[in-house]
Amino acid sequence: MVDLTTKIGSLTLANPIMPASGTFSEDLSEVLDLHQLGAHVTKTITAEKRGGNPTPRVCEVRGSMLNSIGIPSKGVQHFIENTIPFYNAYDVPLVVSISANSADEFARICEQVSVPGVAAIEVNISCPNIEEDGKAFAMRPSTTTAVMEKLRSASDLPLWAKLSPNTGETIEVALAAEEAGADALVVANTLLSMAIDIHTRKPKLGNLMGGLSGPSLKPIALRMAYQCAKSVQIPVIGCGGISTVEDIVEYLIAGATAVQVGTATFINPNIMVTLLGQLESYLETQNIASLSDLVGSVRDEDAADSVVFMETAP
Amino acid sequence: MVDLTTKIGSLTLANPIMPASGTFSEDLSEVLDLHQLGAHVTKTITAEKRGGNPTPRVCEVRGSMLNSIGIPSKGVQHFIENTIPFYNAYDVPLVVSISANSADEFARICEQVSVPGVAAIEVNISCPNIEEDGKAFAMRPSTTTAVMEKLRSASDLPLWAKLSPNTGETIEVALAAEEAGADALVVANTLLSMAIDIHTRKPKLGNLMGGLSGPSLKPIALRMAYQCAKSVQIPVIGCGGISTVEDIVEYLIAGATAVQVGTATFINPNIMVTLLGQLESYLETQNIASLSDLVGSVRDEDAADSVVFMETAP
Amino acid sequence: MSLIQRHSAGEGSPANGTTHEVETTVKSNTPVNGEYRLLTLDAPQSVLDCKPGQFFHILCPVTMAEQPYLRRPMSIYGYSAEKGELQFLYKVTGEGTRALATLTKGDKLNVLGPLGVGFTIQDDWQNLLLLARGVGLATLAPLAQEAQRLNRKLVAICSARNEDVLMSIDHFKALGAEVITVTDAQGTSDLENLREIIENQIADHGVDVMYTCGSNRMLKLLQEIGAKHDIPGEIALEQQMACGLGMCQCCVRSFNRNGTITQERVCREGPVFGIEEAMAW
Amino acid sequence: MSLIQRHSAGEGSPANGTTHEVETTVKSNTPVNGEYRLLTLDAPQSVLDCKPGQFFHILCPVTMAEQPYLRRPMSIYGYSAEKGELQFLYKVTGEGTRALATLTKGDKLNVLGPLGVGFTIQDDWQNLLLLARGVGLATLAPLAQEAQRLNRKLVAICSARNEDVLMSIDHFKALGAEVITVTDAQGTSDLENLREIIENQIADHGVDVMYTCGSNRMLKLLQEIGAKHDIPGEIALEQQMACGLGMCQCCVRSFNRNGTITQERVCREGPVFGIEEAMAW
Ligand SMILES: Cc1cc2nc3c(=O)[nH]c(=O)nc-3n(C[C@H](O)[C@H](O)[C@H](O)COP(=O)(O)OP(=O)(O)OC[C@H]3O[C@@H](n4cnc5c(N)ncnc54)[C@H](O)[C@@H]3O)c2cc1C
Ligand SMILES: Cc1cc2nc3c(=O)[nH]c(=O)nc-3n(C[C@H](O)[C@H](O)[C@H](O)COP(=O)(O)OP(=O)(O)OC[C@H]3O[C@@H](n4cnc5c(N)ncnc54)[C@H](O)[C@@H]3O)c2cc1C
Ligand SMILES: Cc1cc2nc3c(=O)[nH]c(=O)nc-3n(C[C@H](O)[C@H](O)[C@H](O)COP(=O)(O)O)c2cc1C
Ligand SMILES: Cc1cc2nc3c(=O)[nH]c(=O)nc-3n(C[C@H](O)[C@H](O)[C@H](O)COP(=O)(O)O)c2cc1C
Ligand code: FES
Ligand code: FES
Repeated sequence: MVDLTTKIGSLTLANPIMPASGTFSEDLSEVLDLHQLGAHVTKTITAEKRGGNPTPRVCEVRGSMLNSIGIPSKGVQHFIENTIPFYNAYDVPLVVSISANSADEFARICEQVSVPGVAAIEVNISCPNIEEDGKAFAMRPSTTTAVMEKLRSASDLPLWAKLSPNTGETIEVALAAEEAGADALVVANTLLSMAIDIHTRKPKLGNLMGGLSGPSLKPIALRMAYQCAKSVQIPVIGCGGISTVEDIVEYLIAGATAVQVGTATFINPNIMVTLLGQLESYLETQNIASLSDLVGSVRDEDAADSVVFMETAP
Repeated sequence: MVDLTTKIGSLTLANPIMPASGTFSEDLSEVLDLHQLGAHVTKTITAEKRGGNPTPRVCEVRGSMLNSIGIPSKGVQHFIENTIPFYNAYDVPLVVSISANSADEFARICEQVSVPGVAAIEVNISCPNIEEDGKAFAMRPSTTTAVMEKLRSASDLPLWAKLSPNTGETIEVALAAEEAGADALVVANTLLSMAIDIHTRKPKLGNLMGGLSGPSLKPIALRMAYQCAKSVQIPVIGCGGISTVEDIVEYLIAGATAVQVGTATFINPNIMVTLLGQLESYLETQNIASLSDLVGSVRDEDAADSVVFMETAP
Repeated sequence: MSLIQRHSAGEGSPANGTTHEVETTVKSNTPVNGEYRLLTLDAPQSVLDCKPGQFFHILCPVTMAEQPYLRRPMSIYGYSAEKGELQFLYKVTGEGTRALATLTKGDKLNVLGPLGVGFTIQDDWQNLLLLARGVGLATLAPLAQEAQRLNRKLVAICSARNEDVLMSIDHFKALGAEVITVTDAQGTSDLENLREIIENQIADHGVDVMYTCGSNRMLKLLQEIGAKHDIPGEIALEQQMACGLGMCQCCVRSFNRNGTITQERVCREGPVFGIEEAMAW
Repeated sequence: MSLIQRHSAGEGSPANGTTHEVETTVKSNTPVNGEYRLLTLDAPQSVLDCKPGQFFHILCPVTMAEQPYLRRPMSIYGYSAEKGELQFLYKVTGEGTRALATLTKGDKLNVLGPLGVGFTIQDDWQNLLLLARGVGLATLAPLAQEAQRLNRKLVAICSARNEDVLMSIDHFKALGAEVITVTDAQGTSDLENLREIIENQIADHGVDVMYTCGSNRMLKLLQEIGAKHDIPGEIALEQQMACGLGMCQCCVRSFNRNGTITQERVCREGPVFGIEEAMAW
């Protein structure tokens, strides 16, 4: 028997596979047994009720997808009364994803969801900071520091900061989040993209642009997860384009201690459970007794110098 | 007959399809007639001789590829004596791509290649600025301004600035390049990525990381081309993931006045000529008399507000 | 009205198993006319407890020429637990359906379902009427089967461009439905003629409920007639889908619930909605 | 030595047409043993002017299970302008070759070639010797055909794990080559035994040139023997490829040219190089 448990700071997960925020809900219990997941991660909520973006909210691009769902939200009260109790029927850590357009609002909802039954709070800082220039908090180390410090003082629960691949300062933002008290990093959110319907000449998304997710994102998010794992001491949770067990193993070798599966669940709703079985077999056949033996085992000695040139794609 | 010509500043191209730097060379003349291309764009050269990165220099990721070729270069002298004369046998504008690790060096090679037979200079500012923190010039508006100003005073030829998708400041960098005198923008270069061989646990590229190109890059580069076309007055040349005529039409609708085809040529060496034929038929069947009628025809009125939230993928 | 039927999600239980991702085998995949094809699958019992109006989310094959990524939603055209059979009637429009069209007998196909909330047939609804055009037939066809099973009278008004693309007439007739066909070619498919036909049905033998699918024109017509005669109705709607399960919230549409505009997920609260709450788009 | 044969690129002329991207049709694709398959294609004349040691860059099919993206380089195993035929002998290793293995008679396959610089057979080389192991056989096999055409004597030393995976023995014999087999199972494939066999060949009837492929061990052995007896040699090398045409510079390897280390493109200056300049890796 291999040991699949993994530690994210003070939290121990039975296994490293969990859903990505916004690609999972109570509804999935119709297809699979939610007990089997390492954690439950809910769709980002905001304090107030919100409608989300205009439709169409998704479109397909070659082998991947774009979405501009936005953050439709029934509000924090509805969430506390309905969603938390649903998940508390499972003996699986519940991770609540939150967001807001200003640091104070962010801190407020963070405090509001710091209730029994919640194991950790994922802070989706990839949303626009409307008090500044509208760029997402996670775009710059300075705004990351500002919001993370407020969040830190708003809750004693573990805080997972979810980074954005839209920044050119991945390492600086990761360090800022760590410094300001994040307990883990989730790497990464979707990447700003666009598609146009050549027949109507309209953007394929009602919101003009949206986030790329799925296999196309993987080499980018993997690079970020590696950069973060090399740079910070806190755990990194890999997220982006995972759809095979090889993808998961790649993230673990790169230094992630757990992974989130998003878009792949839309293609194969059972995939998280399938991947868990495959991961267990993989470790067995490779004679790896414990998941932690795999984590961060990348053999990058030869290439160590190159890390300096991290922003140097030709 | 449809009019396929397109103007990039003072330069008129017979058609909008040209190769992307580094994915094209004299060797392609064995497979296709180089007369048919809108322009010839050469692999980036540096002033001195350089060896390039360790192998393996390429690997495959789902439906796309990573490369870390680096910029092996036989030096500017060899280039002027051998490469320029080869292309001058064709009546097609020759675009020479150059790079350097400091602004002064950059200006020097720019001057050196400003010779008869060269129609424009593409400046690959996605390379590390070793005098600063090693981040590429194109990562920040300030470094872009600095290098572009020096380049501008070094040559009277049209200067095409090639942007990087690794930055979180696409629009600011585009504006900086325009302001400093760029005659066109090429959008974009490859995106920093990584892949790990799970069997050896080594990075798949000898250089640890490399640039993503091919279909996965398209929605990202298209978004950038759109952002740039909306923000600057100079022409934008779309580049990234083009492999079908629909891709080209999408870039044109988004506002690009020409396109570069890179990785797709590795998959189908004839593709640029094939695409040219298909583009002509497309325009004919759509009753579009001139390419320029398509350029920038995106119907984004409904979504105009969203442009504000450009960095806001959820 | 449709909301009352909503599945309630599992409560700390193992997968509650109303929906399954299963591998099926193609029995046949034949052209119906120039645009439509009928796909018949050998499917496991687990997914054959269907209701008219529900749909499946189909993982179209990947071929050299077509590489669809997301699943494609398709209404259930036919289902039979006895025969272990599931049928889809689809129009070849883009990458996914072109890929579907390449399937031949023996090929495997991964489907997820049954999904969503189907049509209601209340106990006291004896005279059913449906109004279908184009691919809407696929969605409405199972109502004929269900009407026969429940011993209700069904009038199916089938509209099409011309006789050649009129489909499923025999299917409806075999299931005991009365079929009225109208076509653009004959000039019988216009709104006013449709209104007259329906009014006549109401006058002749009464209509307890009206079903339709898809188009704005038909929605408005049935909303008007329904309001006038106080006849309930249901409409099956479409929207782009990613998950098909209710998780991603991409498939929302606006509905007018007693003056309040709400957004509901077509895949989950629908695809069938009350005709009075549906909004033209 | 191989550099002299380099194609010179076109000079302002239309495509000079030494290389073509063509659609071929699969004639057969049969297992040779547990690991290798032989693919026979119906190919147009334009690509059949091949030389032993050249290769094609193959666009492997995309299937539901395998989605290779880049082309895959494969040595020419057989070519015949008369029969309009092209053959590849390949080992099923990863995504691309697994996809290749699914091809059946009548399927289409896009190939690009012939590419690269092949083996040299100088006019005064009468006694040829080749040393092949595993997939190296695929690369070296056409030398037998060419040797027969040019009326040269060829000794082929074929090495393998065991008798079961020894391939192409009959192929070599049918083309008049003398075949010496060695296997790990019999304990005959070790370096010292190979050295002895080659030394005996040199002593018995002289060897004018030695050809090999792939492995470091064999490279060093032939470098040593070649230096000792002043016998030239050539080796076909492999490297990851993207374009296969010389454009991308990803396929470089280091060579020792009279003490200077240079980098050459395997796809363009190779894949065949002089054995004295090749460097172990
Ligand atoms: C609940 C429901 C039931 C349906 N039932 C049927 C049916 O029985 N028969 C039938 O032929 N069609 C049906 N459709 C429409 C069918 O889903 C689309 O025709 C199909 O997805 C087109 O895919 P494509 O790849 O061929 O087309 P493309 O245009 O290439 O598709 C591109 C993307 O848009 C989506 N899309 C395109 N058209 C529609 C649409 N009308 N509704 C939702 N998404 C769309 C696709 O799913 C895909 O993600 C139904 C749609 C829904 C929502
Ligand atoms: C000039 C040349 C001639 C060759 N001739 C033959 C032959 O006749 N028969 C045969 O079986 N094999 C031959 N090979 C090796 C063959 O190209 C690889 O086995 C094949 O590319 C593996 O692809 P895959 O997708 O199955 O494996 P994967 O391991 O999944 O391939 C992943 C990537 O690595 C590349 N790659 C993997 N192995 C090699 C290799 N050895 N050399 C270069 N690239 C590689 C692939 O092309 C692909 O891009 C030759 C290689 C070269 C360079
Ligand atoms: C439809 C959709 C909705 C999403 N909503 C959220 C969200 O509300 N909050 C969030 O942090 N990330 C959201 N994401 C991003 C995912 O959590 C994940 O970071 C991203 O999709 C990359 O992973 P993947 O490639 O496995 O999907 C969403 C992604 C998708 C596709
Ligand atoms: C093998 C390879 C080498 C490249 N070399 C260069 C280069 O030297 N200079 C440059 O500006 N871009 C270089 N690029 C980037 C391409 O010019 C292009 O911007 C990128 O590949 C995106 O386009 P594509 O998706 O069509 O390939 C290279 C790309 C590849 C794949
Ligand atoms: S398609 Fe995902 S919620 Fe409806
Ligand atoms: S594979 Fe591109 S240069 Fe050799």
